[in-house]
Formats: sequence, C-alpha cells, structure tokens
Amino acid sequence: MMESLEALVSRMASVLPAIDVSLVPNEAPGGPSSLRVAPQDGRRAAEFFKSDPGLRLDYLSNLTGVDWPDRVTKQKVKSKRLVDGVEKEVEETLETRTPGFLEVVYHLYSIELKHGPLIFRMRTADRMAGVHLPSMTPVWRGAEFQEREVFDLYGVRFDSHPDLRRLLMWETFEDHPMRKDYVEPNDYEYEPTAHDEVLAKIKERDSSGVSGTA
Amino acid sequence: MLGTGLIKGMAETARNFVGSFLEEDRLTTVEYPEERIPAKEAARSFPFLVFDGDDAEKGLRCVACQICEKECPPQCIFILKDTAKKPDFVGKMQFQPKVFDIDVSVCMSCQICVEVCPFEAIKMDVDFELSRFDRFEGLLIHKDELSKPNSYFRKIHPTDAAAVDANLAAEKAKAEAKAVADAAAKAKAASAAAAGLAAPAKPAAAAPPPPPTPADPILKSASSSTAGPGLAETGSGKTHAPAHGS
Amino acid sequence: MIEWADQIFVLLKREILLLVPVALQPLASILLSVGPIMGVFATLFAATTVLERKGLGRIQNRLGPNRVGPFGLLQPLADGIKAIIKEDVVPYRTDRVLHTLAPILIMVAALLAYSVLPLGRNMVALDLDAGVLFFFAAGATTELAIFMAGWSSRNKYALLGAMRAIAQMISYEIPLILSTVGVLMAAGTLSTTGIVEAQSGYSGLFPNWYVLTPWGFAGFFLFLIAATAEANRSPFDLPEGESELVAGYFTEYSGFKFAMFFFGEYLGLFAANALAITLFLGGWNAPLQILDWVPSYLWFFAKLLFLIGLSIWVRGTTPRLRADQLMNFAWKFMLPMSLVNILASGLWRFTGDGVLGWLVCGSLVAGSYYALGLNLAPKNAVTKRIYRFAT
Amino acid sequence: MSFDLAILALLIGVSAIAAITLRDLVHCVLCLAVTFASLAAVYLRLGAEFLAFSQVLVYVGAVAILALFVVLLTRTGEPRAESRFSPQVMIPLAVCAFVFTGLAAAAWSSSLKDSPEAVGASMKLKDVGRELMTSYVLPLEVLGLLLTAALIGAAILAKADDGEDDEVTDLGESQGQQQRPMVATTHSDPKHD
Amino acid sequence: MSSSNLQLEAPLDPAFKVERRTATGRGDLLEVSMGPQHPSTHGVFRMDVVLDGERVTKLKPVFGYLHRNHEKIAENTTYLGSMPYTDRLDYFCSLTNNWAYALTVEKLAGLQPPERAEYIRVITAEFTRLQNHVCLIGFLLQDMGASGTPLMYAFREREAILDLFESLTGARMMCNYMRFGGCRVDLPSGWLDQASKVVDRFPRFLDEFDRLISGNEILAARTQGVGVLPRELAVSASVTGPVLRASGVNYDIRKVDKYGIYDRFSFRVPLGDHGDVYDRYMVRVLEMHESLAILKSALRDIPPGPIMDPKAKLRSFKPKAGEAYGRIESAKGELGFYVISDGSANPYRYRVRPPSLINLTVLEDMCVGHTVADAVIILGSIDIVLGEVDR
Repeated sequence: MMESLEALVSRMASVLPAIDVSLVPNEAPGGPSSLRVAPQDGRRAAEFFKSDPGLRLDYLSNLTGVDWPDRVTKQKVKSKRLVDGVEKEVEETLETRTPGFLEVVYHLYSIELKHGPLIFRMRTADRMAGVHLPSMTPVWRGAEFQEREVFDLYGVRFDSHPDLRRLLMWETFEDHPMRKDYVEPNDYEYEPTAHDEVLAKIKERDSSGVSGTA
Repeated sequence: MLGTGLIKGMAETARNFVGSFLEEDRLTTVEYPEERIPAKEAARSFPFLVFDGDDAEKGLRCVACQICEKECPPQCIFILKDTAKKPDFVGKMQFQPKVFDIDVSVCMSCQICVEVCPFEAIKMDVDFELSRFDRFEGLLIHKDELSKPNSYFRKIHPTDAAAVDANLAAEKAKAEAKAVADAAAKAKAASAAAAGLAAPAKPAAAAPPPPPTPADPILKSASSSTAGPGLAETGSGKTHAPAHGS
Repeated sequence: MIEWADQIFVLLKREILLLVPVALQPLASILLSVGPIMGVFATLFAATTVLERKGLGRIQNRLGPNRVGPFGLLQPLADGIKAIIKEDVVPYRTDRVLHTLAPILIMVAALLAYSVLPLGRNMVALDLDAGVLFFFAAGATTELAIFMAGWSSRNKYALLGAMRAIAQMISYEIPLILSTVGVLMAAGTLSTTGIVEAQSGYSGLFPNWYVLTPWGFAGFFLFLIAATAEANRSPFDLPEGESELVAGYFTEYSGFKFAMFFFGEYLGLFAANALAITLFLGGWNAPLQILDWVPSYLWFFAKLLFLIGLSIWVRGTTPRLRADQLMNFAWKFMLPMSLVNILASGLWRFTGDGVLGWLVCGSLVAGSYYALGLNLAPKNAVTKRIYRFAT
Repeated sequence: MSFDLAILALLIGVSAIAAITLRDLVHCVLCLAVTFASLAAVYLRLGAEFLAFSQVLVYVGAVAILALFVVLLTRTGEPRAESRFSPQVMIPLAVCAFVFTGLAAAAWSSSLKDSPEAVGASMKLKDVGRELMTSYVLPLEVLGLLLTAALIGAAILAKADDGEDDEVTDLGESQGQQQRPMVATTHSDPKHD
Repeated sequence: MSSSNLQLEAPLDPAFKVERRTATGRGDLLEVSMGPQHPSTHGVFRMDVVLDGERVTKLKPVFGYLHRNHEKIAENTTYLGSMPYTDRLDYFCSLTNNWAYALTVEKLAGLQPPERAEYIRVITAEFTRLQNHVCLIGFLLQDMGASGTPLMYAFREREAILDLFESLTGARMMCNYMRFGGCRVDLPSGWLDQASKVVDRFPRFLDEFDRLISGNEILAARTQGVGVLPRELAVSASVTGPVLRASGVNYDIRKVDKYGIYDRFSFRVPLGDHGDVYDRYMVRVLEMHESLAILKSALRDIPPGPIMDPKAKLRSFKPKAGEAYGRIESAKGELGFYVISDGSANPYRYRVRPPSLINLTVLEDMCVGHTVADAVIILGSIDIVLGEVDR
C-alpha cells in the first residue's frame, strides 16, 4: 500500500527542494484526499510520482478540469464602532471575494505496484489570463487527449503540449463550454419541434405563475 | 497446410446454412408485422397515466404534483394544474392536471417519472408503435390519449400492477380507517366538547407525503364553489377555457 | 424427341431466320443471338442477386429478402425499379464523358465475352478459331472501364479502388491465362466449342472432363481463384472493400449507372464461371452417360448455378485479403503454381492417364501446392499461439 | 478500299491526333487505347483474328493501362497551360513524315496490296503456331530472352526502390514534387481548394 | 499457464521514452479524410490519413461529431437524472456504465448496496461484457470484409443476452437499471434459469466461431503482427482493458480494485504476448470464457434479500460536499466517473473517463507504417464506441 498523504507531503518536501505541496481534504466518505501542487512545481512533482520507487505511479488514469468561478460570500459582521462619538453595535455585510481559478485534477495509479489512487491538482492563477499549466504529456502520454479536452472545454493552456488543439469542439469555436459562466450561443441549426412549444409553455407558465409549482 | 482453415470455415458456414432450416434457435429473425414477440413484462416504451374505474377524467390518479416534470431528465413532460380539487382514489380532495403533455420525440423511455411518482399514477406502456404522421402536434401526446385504465396496466404488467393495487388498497384501507377513526375521534371530541378542546383532526399523511397544496385564494374559492365531485367533473370536463379565463 | 429438345433453340432460330428477307438475315441472325443471351443472363443476374442474398442470409442465420413477392422472389424487380427511378447523382467536377462511358463500357466488355461461350450443343454466337483468346481480350477491356470510372469520379477512394482493381486484375490475368494453357494443349485448339467437344465422351463411369485429371483439377481451382479475383469477388473484393474504400471505384455512382456496374460485375462473374465450365467441366456435356438425354443447355446452366453457389458460399465465409497479400498470393503462389501445372499437363501428355500419369502429375501438383503454401506463410508463421493467464 | 475499312482508318487517324493534342494526359491515353482498338478492328476485318485479339489483349489491356499508371504516378495535378505544340514541333513531324513515307512505300511495293483478305483467310491459328515454332523460332526465342531480361531488370530496379538507394528512382519529375509533400491526385482547382 | 498472482510480467522498463513514430513517404502523398461517413469508423469518427501509396504515414483522429457535452448536461441535472444519460455513453454496455456511475455516487454518499444487488450487478456486467466482446469480434471481422457472417452469428448470441436485459430492465440497450445503493427492480421470476440457459448455450457459439474463423489463414495473415502496441507505450498512454492486456500487462481492475464482490469469484486474466490485432482478438475471446465462469458461479450463489440500501433516497438526493472517483473494468477498459458535490441536488462537477477515447491515443502509433486496410482493423481492434469517445 501507498504511504499516507501526510507522510508523502513531508517526504516530498525533503526530497524535492522548495516544492509547494499541500493537502486538500475530501469530506466524501469513500473518496481519498488529494494533494495540491503549485503549477511551477508540477513537472517536478509528476516526475517524482512516476519514478519514485515507492510510488511508481506510471498510469495516469484520469485528468480533468474543474471550474471555480469568482465567488462572493456575504458575511454579516457585528462590530462595535464609534458612530457620532457614541460606541454602537453596527451590523454590516462584508463581501469577501474569492477570485476564481481553473483546476486540473490528476488521478494516478500504479500498474507496476498495483496501488493508487494518488490525486493531485493544480490551479491556474485566474480564469482569464493566467490559465497556463505545465503539460503532463511528456510524463504520461495518456494525458495527450485529456489535456486537449481540458483545453477545449475549460481553456487551460498546457505549456509544452505537443499538439494542443481543440478536441471535441471545432477549430473555429471560441468559448469554452464547460466553464460555469458559459452562455450557450443561439446559433443552433435546428428545426422547430413540438418540444419547443413545450418549453415555451413552461417558460410562459413559470413567468406568469399560473399554477404556482409546489 | 494452406487452405485447411478456409475449408473448416466453409464447413461451418454450410452447417449454419443447413441449421438455419432445421434448428429453431439459430434463426432469430421475427417477421415483424405479421409475427410479434410478446412484450416482456418489464418492457417499457412510453409513459401513460393510470386511472381507476371507467372514467378517465374521474379516476385519474395523477394529482399534478409536478415531481415527474421536474425529475424528467430530458424535460419532456408539461403539466398544468387544474383549478379545482377533486377527490382522488382515496377520496381525498386533490388537484388534477388540466394539461398533461408528453413529447414523444424527446422522451427517452428512462422510466424515471415512474420511479419518482409517489401516487403510482404514471406507468410505462409496452406499445412501441408510436409513429405519427404529424411531426409537430402529433408528437405531443395529450392527457386524453395518455390516460389508460388500470385494467390495461394490469394486463401489460401483471406483477407490478398486483403490487401497486395491493399497496393502494392498503393505503386506501388505512385512509378509510383513519377517516373512520377521525370521525370517531371527532364525534368523541364533539361529545367531549365540554372540555372545549378540539382534537386536532388533521389526518396523518400517508406513506408518501402529498405535496403541499397551494394557498391560493382564487383556487380555494373555486374548489369550494364546486363542492360535489359530479359538479367538479362537469366543470373540468369540457369547459377549460372559461375556467382558465376566470 | 431428345434430339429435338436439345436443339430446340437452334431450330427455332433457323425457322425464324427463314421468315426474314435474305438481305436482312445477317442482322437478324445477330439479333437472334444477342437478344436471347442478354435476356437470359439478365434474368440470371436477377436470380443470382436474390439467390445470393437469400443464400448469404441463410449462411448467416437470417432469412434474407422476404418482403417483395412470394419468398422475396420479386426483390430484384424492386431493386431494378429503384435503380432506374433514382436520381443520377454526378458529382461536381467529374469528367462527365468518361463518367458516363465507364459503366457502358464495362457492360459492353462483359457482354462481348458471351459471344464465344457455348451455352449448349450448337449454341454459340460466334464460333471463333481463337475463341479463348477473344474472351481474354474482351476481359482485358474492363480494366480500362474501371480505370475510367475511378479516375473520372475525382474521388480519392474511387481512385484508390481503381488502382487496386487494375493492379489486381493485371496480376491475376497472368495465372488466369496460364491456368488455361494445359487445357489448350490437351484440346489442341483455342476454339471454345472445340474444347468442349474434346471433353465429350466417357471413360468408364466418368466423363472425359479435364477437371478429372490432376493438372485439370489444379488448373480448375487456379482458374476459379483467378477468375474470382478478376471479378472482384470476396475474398478478393478489395477494390470495393466497403470497410476500407467505401465502395471503391464506383463510390460516386448512383442510380442506374451503379446498377450497370453491378450488372457488369455479375456478368463478368458469370462469364468467367462459364469459361471455367467450358474449359474444365465439360461445357454442356452430361456428367453421366445415362443422363445424356437431358438437354445440353440445362447441363450448362446447372453447372453455372453450381459455380455461382460456390462463390456465394466462399463469400459468406472468408474475410478479405490485404492488397500486398493479394499480390503476394498472385505472384508467389498462383503464378508458380500455374507454371508447374503447365509442366504437369505436358507430362500428362506423355505418361497418359494411367496410374503412372496420376502418380507423376498428381505428386508434382500436390507437392508444389504444399511447398508453395508453406512459402506463402509469413516469416513469423501463422501459428497457434499460447496465451498466458493471470489469476 | 471498302467502306468499313475507311471508317476504321478515319477513327484511327482522329483518335491518334486526339492522343497527341488533347490537354488532359489521361484523355490522351484513352484516345491511344481507342487507336489500338481500332487497329485491332482493322486486323479483324482483314481476317487476322489472332493478331486482332492479341492486339486488344496486349495493347488495350496492358500497354494502355501501363501508360495510364505512368501518367497517374508522375503527373502533378492540373494540365499545363502552355501551348499544345512544343517549339521543336518540326523535328518530330519530320521524323513522322519520314517513317510514314517509308512505310507507305513498303506497303505500296508489297505484292499483297491487292488482296488483303487473302492473307488472313489462309492463316489459321494452327498455322501461326507452326510458323512461330519452325520458321520464326529464333526471333521468338530472342524476343523471349529480351523480355525475360527486361523483366529481371525491372524487378531489380523495383527492388532497389525498397532499399536505401534513392538515386535509382528519384529521377525526373519526382524530384520536383519533393517540395510539395501533399499532392492531391485528383485535379486540384485553385479556386475550389 | 502461470498461477502466480499479479506479478506475472517482467517489470516495465522505467527508461522507456515515448517516441512518436513517423514514416516519411518519398513519393506523392495522398491525404484522405476517412470519415465521418466512412462505413468502418464505427460511427461518426474521422481519421485524417496521409498515405504514401497505401501506407499510412500520418494519422490524426478527429473527434467531436457526436459531442453533446454529456458532462455539462449532467451538471445541470440531478444525480438520478444523469443515470439514463450514462446509458448513452457506450451504448453497447449501458449496464456497466450504470454501475460505474452508481459506484462513484455511492462512494460520494457513503452508500453500500446489499449483497443481492452486488450479485445482480456482477451478473449483468458480465453479460454486458459478453455481448460487447461478441459484437466487437463480429465488427472486427466485418472490417476485414467477412461479409457479415461472423457479425450475424455474434448478433444471434447478443440477441439472447439482450432478451435477458429486456426482461430484467425493460429495455434492450438503454437499460437505466442501477441506482445509488442498489438496483431498480429485483430479478423477475424465472430469470435466473433463463440466464443459466444462455450461459450454458454460449460455449457452443464460441466453438462455432473458433471453427469458423480462428484458424482461417486470411484472418491470421491480416491480424498477426499488425498494429503492435508495445507494453511500455500502452502503460504510458493510459491504455486500458483488453488492449492493454493483449500487450501483456496484467492489469484488470476487477482484480486490482476488487470493486463490488469480484473478490469472491475466481477467474483468470488472459494476457497476450505480441500486442497485435490477433492478440487483442484472442484476449477478448478468452475473456469471454472467463466471464462465463464468473457468470456460472454468480448465478449459482446469488442470495435472496433486498436490492436497495435502505439509506438510499430516490427523491431529493443530495450528497454532502466532497469528491469521489470510481472506476470499473468495463468491456472497453477503465471506465471512471469523477464527481464533485457541493451539497446541492446536481453534481458540481461530473466527469467521465472514457476508455474509448483514451485508448485512441495510441492509434497513430499503431497505424503508421501499415496500410489503410490495416488502419481500419487496428481501429476496430481498439473497440471504440463514439457515444463514449465524444460524450
């Protein structure tokens, strides 16, 4: 069996100098926790995972993107403050803005040692400009299509990917459909169907609130 | 030697050629329109609405709770609630769907509507010959066409129907017992009114909780105005438009 | 009476000719020969399509066509009507002249071959001195038609298919012709009727067919294989291999032109099989002396149907070869085998059909078959593999 | 000269001229095939069955196809837009005229020119074979040897193509195509592409 | 036959570097776009092939013709609502797709299906594997041009299995059978007997197939040594399933993860030594034998009992926030689902790890240097379903 993630993090810190690795807990009862690796250390960490004799994670099972858009969490804070010279308890809403990012998750297994999974993830700097991550295709060839898919659907650019093109959407397509803020363009070449009427009726009903759904 | 594998293969095809005339199980083809495989009991093709008794309007089990509409993955169901309540199979006052449309062209026969329905009101049909001549309106199946009697359900899915019937009968018996008990309790409460405490006559919910009824004053008044079930039926039978207009 | 039944068509033609003015008699004679040939073989084509589909269906445990007419027998009629009324789609930028000419040429070439085939006693349209040569010359023209079809379509699959088809037909033409040499040597003539007549008569119970000699047997199969390849039939149907080249050289054909290709291809198959019958299976001769009373043309068509059935059977069984393997088979097996076969037939002439002849020629043919078969296997050998299991 | 021979002669002439003047090389080769076939018809008309069928088998069935292959394998897309005639058109014309005159003179002076039908009629296939194997056995064998040598040579050339040695094959036009790795074999129209 | 567990093969070469194979053509290169309407790309798949003569020098797969963004749809649907959509991923194996998704969500929500449900899952999954492999070898031979005979035999057997599925789940292909924490309905009465009958009858088909085609010279010539996939490349490129095992890597998730109740069955994992198309074909044939063994014992041992985890909720199912990755050995390889929950009724992130798509990574490496005809059968031997590739 593989060592615990905590042990792995400390070992990585000792073996690989100045590596930025941290643990990301997972609350699901069946799922293991994962490691977060800083993008600049991604290749080093990957090479380590693959070649370390205790790990030998030679098989990249799954590679996928996750979109975490900007989040605004509102928090009501009560604080005591001097208002007009009198100390009063004032309630105010604090808006904490968590900047969004794109995340790429890697599931690694070892065919050699038959263990796994080790999950590690990398996050981009933001969702628009700094969407670069190191490509894992030179380490695991199996990343080739999956990275292309993430590039296609999320817009993460993988540096030093040998053939970074769109995988599923067509070449001239512009947006990245799996992002949470993707708006479907109204450019389908569809024929009218009876279903359009149904959807229109639903819309009409919901907007007018005729029956008031339960 | 060259050719032995080929000759072996040719012997096998010859065996199958002859076998297709002699052995029944080799020939799986069914000459469809003339010859039909009897439908499997579990088979499913397209949903239908079950009604009890003979009258599709009266006995419809559906209470327009719209759970199926929400759960339907391709969103092919459209329901519009009626404005009047009518007694359902247990005798409880319930809403009925005024409009219940399913789009055949979108439905993917997944049976999720059947599973999520708490009232055993929607079931899967086995009739797969659903082609229509009209591409638009024809593919939208309306309530009158969707409603099929319970006897039909018993015919196509006997095991399932027996279980459902037993379940419903038990529920009904429970509800009746409850009603009797409630009545008794009410009577008792009335007789014991001296204390001035009215026993809470709220009937306990049956196993699947019915959806909360909307507290719309217009609807309330409408349902109160059509007191008798017979009246309600005539009211909802053909006069949709005025009901809607009001 | 027997004689009369056998010669009924010959007599009929003669009677009709007598009704025609003398000046028009040559023309009428041509028409009376060509018309029935086209009619009979078009019917045979129709019958074969339904036979093939039903036969393949049964081989594959299906029913085959069963909707049109009783037992689906009118299926070819429906197919024909469909082919005729379908739109003739000619892609933009095709070479229209060649595109239209190709199916016509392929039909003409296929039909020309029928003029030298003896369909029964005294039933040959054109009894040429060099009949067999004429047959091959007519067959060679189809290559040109296929090339025209593939090239004029301006389609890469069509072009690849045409190239494959031509390469295949040129390669297999050599063993095809060489495998007939033994027969020509034995019969001493190139005339098709002469060859059939040379096979008439019986020695003991068996007829004097060339297929019943060791070299004739090998030659018959060599000829059949080569003819299958010439007709682009499975397992040599690479030029139109639908899994690779969509439909090969007639990818861009539709409607009636497609039907003409289809027809031409089957005509080619019938012609090749008919020549195989003429050369090796005794033509119109009955297999047993006591069956001699059956009209000769019936024997011919019975044999033809048998060979058609064989080709359907093979088609239902085999996968397709690859282009290079096809070429290997032609040049490394078929060619040397047919050369050896010529040697064997030459030896047969000296040894006679006694035990010695059977021994010498038979061992020569069988030995070279075995050796060439071994040689054909790829270097890493077609072997039974042992598989490991993890538990 | 009879009427049918005249038609065939006309066909030969027209298709031969078409074969050298048409723009599309494939059309040229097909016209050449028509020439061969009409020539075969002339032989047939003159009663030389064997020669006619051999002509079809060899020239239409093999030589024309070979020419087509060569055209397909070496040609680059569009037919060239230059003039139909090369500047040195006179030289081949002169050669042609010379050959034609020679042949015509030979034919004219031949003793057979008055009875063309008689030649073919007397020659049965058996006789052709016998003549080949007796009077003309030496030329036949020499021809056979020559063809065998050619065949072996072709095989050796083709074999070298498989190996490392590129110089054998990369001659002529194919060098020009090295710069264009992607060449559509069908006609490529700049507008359409 | 070795019996040592899981350490069958020599260790993988750690120094292995993936190199892209390229072949340079010297003549004219012909660029052919095979697909999306090409008959043998198993759906709407396209391969941009650059050919030197008939040799493939470059091959780029092009996807997306069937792309409907299944993952996005699932993120906008409830957990349960995605279940019928998983049927449509690999539409041959809807039951294993169901299982993989159910397994993942069970991990996410901490559900445990009862024993009977686990048995039913194993039984249906192994039947799914049988019918998938049967069809695959049928399709593979169809790609080789076998005129449909093997395919029809395969479909004959598949019919029996689909009948079983229909009588259990109500649908032949889009089963939508498994639920989080169990299965939708219990086995109908008599189903187990019927299933045993199918299992008992199946070896007859395997033997028949063996006689029909396994010894065929053409099959051997077409597949042996074609499309060789080296072990190291297979592992590096995340190839899974029978394709990986045909390359000699012992990795079967049923053995490694022992998901469900696979640790209760004894079965063997066939491994190939050559990694060519023939090995991929044979590994699947042998896997069918092993599946039959599993089925036999599962049908014998299946206990009575409930089929749903009582904790499981059908309506308003909202797992707690977290993530889970579940994977099973589907007939095509490792089918994984990765689900992130944010506590709402819809998954926040829903990802399918499609074995078909990832196995195609090595398509070019396997095809370069072979002919077009080989490319077609190499593609066929990978076993892709476009519903899963494009999602």
